[in-house]
Amino acid sequence: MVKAENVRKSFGKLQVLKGVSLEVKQGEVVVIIGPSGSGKSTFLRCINHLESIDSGNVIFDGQPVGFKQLANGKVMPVKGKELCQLRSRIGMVFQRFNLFPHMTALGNVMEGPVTVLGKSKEEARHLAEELLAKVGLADKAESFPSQLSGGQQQRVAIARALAMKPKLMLFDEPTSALDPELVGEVLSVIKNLASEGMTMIIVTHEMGFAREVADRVVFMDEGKIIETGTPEQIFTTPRHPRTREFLSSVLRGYEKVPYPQVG
Amino acid sequence: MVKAENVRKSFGKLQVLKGVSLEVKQGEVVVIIGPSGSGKSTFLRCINHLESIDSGNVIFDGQPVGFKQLANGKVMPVKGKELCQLRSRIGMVFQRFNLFPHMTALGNVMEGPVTVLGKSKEEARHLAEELLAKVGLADKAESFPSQLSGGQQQRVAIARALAMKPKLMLFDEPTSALDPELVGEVLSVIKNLASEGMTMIIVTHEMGFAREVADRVVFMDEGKIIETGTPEQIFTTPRHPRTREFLSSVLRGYEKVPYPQVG
Amino acid sequence: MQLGPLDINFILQILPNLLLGAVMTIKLTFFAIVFGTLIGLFVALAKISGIKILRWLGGLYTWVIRGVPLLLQLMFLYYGLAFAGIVLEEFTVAVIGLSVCGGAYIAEIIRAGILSIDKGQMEAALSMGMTYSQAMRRVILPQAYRRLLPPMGNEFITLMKDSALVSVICMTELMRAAMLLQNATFRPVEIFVTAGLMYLMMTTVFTTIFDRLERRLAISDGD
Amino acid sequence: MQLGPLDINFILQILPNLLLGAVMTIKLTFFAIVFGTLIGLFVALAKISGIKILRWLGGLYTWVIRGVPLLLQLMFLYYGLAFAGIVLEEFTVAVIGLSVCGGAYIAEIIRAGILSIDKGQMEAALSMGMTYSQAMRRVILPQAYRRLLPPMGNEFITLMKDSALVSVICMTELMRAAMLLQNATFRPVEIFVTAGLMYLMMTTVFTTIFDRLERRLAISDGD
Amino acid sequence: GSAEKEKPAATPEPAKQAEKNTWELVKEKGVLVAGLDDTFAPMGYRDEKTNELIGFDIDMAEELGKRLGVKIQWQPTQWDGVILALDSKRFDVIISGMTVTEERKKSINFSIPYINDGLVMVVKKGTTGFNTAEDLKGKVVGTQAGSSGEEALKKMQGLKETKLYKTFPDAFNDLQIGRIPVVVVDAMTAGHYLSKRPGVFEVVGEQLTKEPMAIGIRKTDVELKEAIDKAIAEMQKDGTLTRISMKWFQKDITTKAE
Ligand SMILES: Nc1ncnc2c1ncn2[C@@H]1O[C@H](COP(=O)(O)OP(=O)(O)OP(=O)(O)O)[C@@H](O)[C@H]1O
Ligand SMILES: Nc1ncnc2c1ncn2[C@@H]1O[C@H](COP(=O)(O)OP(=O)(O)OP(=O)(O)O)[C@@H](O)[C@H]1O
Ligand SMILES: [Mg+2]
Ligand SMILES: [Mg+2]
Repeated sequence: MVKAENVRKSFGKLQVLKGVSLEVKQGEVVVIIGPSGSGKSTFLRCINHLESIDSGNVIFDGQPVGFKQLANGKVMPVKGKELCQLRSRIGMVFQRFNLFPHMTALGNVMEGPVTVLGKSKEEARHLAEELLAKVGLADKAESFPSQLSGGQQQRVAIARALAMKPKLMLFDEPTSALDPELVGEVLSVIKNLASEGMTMIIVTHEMGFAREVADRVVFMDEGKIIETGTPEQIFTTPRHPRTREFLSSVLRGYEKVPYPQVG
Repeated sequence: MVKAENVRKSFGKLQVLKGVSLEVKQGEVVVIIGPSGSGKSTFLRCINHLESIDSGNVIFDGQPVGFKQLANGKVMPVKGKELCQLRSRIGMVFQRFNLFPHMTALGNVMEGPVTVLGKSKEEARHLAEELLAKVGLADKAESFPSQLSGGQQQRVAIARALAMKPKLMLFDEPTSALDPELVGEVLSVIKNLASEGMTMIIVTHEMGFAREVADRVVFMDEGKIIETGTPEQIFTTPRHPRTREFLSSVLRGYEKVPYPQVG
Repeated sequence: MQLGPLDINFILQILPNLLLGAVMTIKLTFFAIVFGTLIGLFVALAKISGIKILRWLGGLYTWVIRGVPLLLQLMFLYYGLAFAGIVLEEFTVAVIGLSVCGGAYIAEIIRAGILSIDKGQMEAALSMGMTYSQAMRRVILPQAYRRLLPPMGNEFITLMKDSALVSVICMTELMRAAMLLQNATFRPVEIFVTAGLMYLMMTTVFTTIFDRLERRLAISDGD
Repeated sequence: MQLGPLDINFILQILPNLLLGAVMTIKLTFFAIVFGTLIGLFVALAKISGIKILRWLGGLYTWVIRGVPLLLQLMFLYYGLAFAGIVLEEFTVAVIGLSVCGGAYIAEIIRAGILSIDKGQMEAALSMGMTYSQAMRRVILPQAYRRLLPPMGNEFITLMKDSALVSVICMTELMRAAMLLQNATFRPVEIFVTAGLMYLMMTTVFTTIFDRLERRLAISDGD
Repeated sequence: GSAEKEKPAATPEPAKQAEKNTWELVKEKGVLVAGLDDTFAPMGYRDEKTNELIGFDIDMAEELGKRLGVKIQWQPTQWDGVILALDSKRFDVIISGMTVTEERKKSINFSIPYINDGLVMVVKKGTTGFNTAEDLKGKVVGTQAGSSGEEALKKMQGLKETKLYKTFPDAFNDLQIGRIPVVVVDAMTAGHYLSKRPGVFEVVGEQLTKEPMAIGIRKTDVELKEAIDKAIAEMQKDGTLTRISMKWFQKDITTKAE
């Protein structure tokens, strides 16, 4: 489904991604964990080319994303239309929701199908209502984002991404801007998606959730993938000392305040 | 020390204080509790005339504050100079600290003595350093508020109020804008003040703290004082049903997350 | 009829002429607003675009226009261009001058408005597959719009008042109508007081409309 | 010597006259800034004061001044007042006109700056026993100051450019110096280009100074 | 005044001499565009009620147009920049009570004069001490920027200051206010404003100059000048000019045929 090969990315002098390679299969749920500043968000943003990459390849659904590396090692940009077309098949959910504040919940969800896919308003409305119902917000269709709680906003954001019928969903810490009591409702929506077979890459600090939903857990640190494995393996018998160190520091917090039960 | 007699105050049509009377003796610590919107803050602000009162009397140290009621029931304003002089002897600490962001911690504490009391910079600096040390911030004298944590800012605010050598201190929810782990350091400073015999009126939602520090607890609701008593009496055997209701709703939260141990 | 130092009959006599001038003032202001806003929008987009030369050109434009008095710009357009063989009509010069000048200020207003929109909005729009221009039209500009209203209202009033300057290129708007009348009648007091009141009325009507618009938008937006 | 359409020798010939005009422009701008800021400060304080009549007067002032073109105001001050028996010198009229006009805009800027300061700051200052004016001087204005810098910088540049309008009352500043030269020599191109560049230089120097000031303040403030 | 040496004005090369000359073009269109200062009463100004252009020049040009077989189209212009505007072809001729001066002759051509006028001194009624040009010395003297008055004053020595106004009414206003003691203006303009505020001003002393007024024409438009000269000469002979003069000035101040 998506394949990153030796992706490198610098901001000025700071190299944030130092050659990241990752392949995600159809239907697979990959959770990326790692300390702050390790490049998790940047990597996610490279996958749908919100950031351009300096070298390497990102292949989505057989097509290069944003830039393709030529035989001579040079990279060439992929053109605008093509890029938009690609992006429309990758859903992304941001930490800070980024709902469009001047549209209702329904308007937010309809926006992509109408503007990008050129669907009729009628059709888009049907789809949007369906999706809002699916994330449990059928009754909030006419509310503006400012009238919704954080958890509700994030669920609208998920519905908005799903409205494009994406083949891959990217989640960047979808619950870290939420009050603790609102985390559960969002995680439960994501868990349902996983159970329906959606391919997903999720960056999260919710270790309990990672354990429960991930097919594979990837630990990143300082711009590199340090270790990959099943949740059991990573959480119970991490091989790399840095992974152990990270997990022990995170889980200490985790044991004290368990993540809210979902589903 | 301070005596409020039948204080009434309206904002437009909304009567916020419906005849509040309270006397606080020298060295006494009075804690005011009550639901949101019950007029606690407004009452506190009436005491140093940040709000004018519609009728009634506030007497501080034998002098009327802001307005005095004449024999015929009319109220007359107390003049500017006199008012400032009065206010300078009442320290107030706000929920949102309200430090002066363009001055260092030291500058904040020196400001009152220099500008209001006309002390020399030299003298004010000595006093300020002493007070910062007392609230545990001797090393932060040269920091600007934006460089301090919330708890540190609140302690500077307390030092700033103390620098005026007030006879009465008013605290309006001094910890409610703080992250939970920072609450303790501020409460411990207030407890020390209490043990030194400072007269104080404290509005707070920290019931554990109220219990520990108060000589007398006042329960306000809908602009009236409903019940007054020792902490033991109020917290264990509240007489009024509204007090019971309020405490039971608050203490449910309180028992789950105990207020941080201080001292 | 006399009102203080003002002869009301005389005022009634000159009113038609002044009104004619006021109509021209409104016409000029209208065109200046329309074209100025268009120019401003494009220049603002140029200044935040990824293309260096566009950014540079936009910067040059706003720098020069905002650094030189409008009076001088009008002179340049009227005489300078004519010498270069481009002879423009007064009305054209007036509209171009006011629009180009207004455009520079409006560009800065729009740019600030766009930049004030959270970066995440653009990212969310792009990640849905929108093109840059779709994202601008559907997501960024509608949000910027409301924040733009107050400074735009001010700028429009400035344009209305600046239109008085085109009297130097012999456009007979309100200001020049007043001057012509004073030439013919030699009675400055009534003329200038009336003209001043007319300006005040026009700018006040404008302000009121903008205030209303702002309030209406505030309500329709759900917060 | 020829540079495109520009005759450099001729430019050198007219430069002294233009420079004289520019000096007058700077002088006018300087006075307008000083008095305009003073007026603006007092009017702003009046408009936020508790005294109704002061608020009303302040409102009237900003409404009228911002609603009427400066050109008209200058005419009024120069001829209108004189007919009422108050005969003022050109320079005085120019300075008063520019200050009074600038003052109205500066008042709005200062008022917005003061209102943008958290209400808690005033309360904290008052609760310490400061008087209202002490609180303003020690707490509110120093904080408003930094936020005022960018709009004030813009306003000052506007004043510099508006000083071109005093040419209607026969003050020979840069704009009128250019017009007079043009009248004497009939060579607009060199004259207006040179004058334009001089304005651009002056406004740019101004902008630069303000940018520096802003950055210096940002550093010295600990955040 | 400025001291720099006057150079001949930078008259732009006409697009191509081989093309039709201005007179041919004017005939072809049937329209002669005339620039005027529409604040210059009583030569050409706007009626305060109808806003129509009226004045001596308007009537005279109407007759001129008839004789040339063209319509006159008026183009108001700022007097400060009138020669500039003519040179930049904003209009074909200047018909605006333009005084023939040596300075102007350097830049443009003039038709044969149609009015004899001259500069006079105007003061507030009752002011004494202005009899000859000598009396202007040491005084602040007002006139309109770009007027023949300015040119004449430039040549005089010893003035305290020449104050240049955008329009003559401004200068007269200042005279009444008392900011300046004297305004130098041509006799017939003076006549107009004196009649508008009777009893406030008076013309004093000797006429300073004899100044013929003529139509301003670009130096290159020789054919146009010929045609206009011929028409003016006709109007001199058949009394048309005299008639118009009587209407506007109640006396005949027109030039006579040679
Ligand atoms: N646009 C940018 N310009 C400059 N530096 C950036 C930019 N975006 C990210 N960085 C830097 O790149 C590094 C990696 O950032 P990234 O956001 O990918 O980390 P992360 O793993 O997502 O961290 P977190 O868990 O805090 O979100 C950080 O040091 C960050 O400061
Ligand atoms: N300046 C004001 N103008 C209008 N209404 C006000 C004002 N200040 C307070 N109120 C209203 O007065 C009532 C009491 O407010 P107050 O702040 O005293 O309550 P409180 O007991 O301190 O509540 P909380 O625990 O939320 O701080 C509230 O309904 C509030 O909305
Ligand atoms: Mg991140
Ligand atoms: Mg409160």
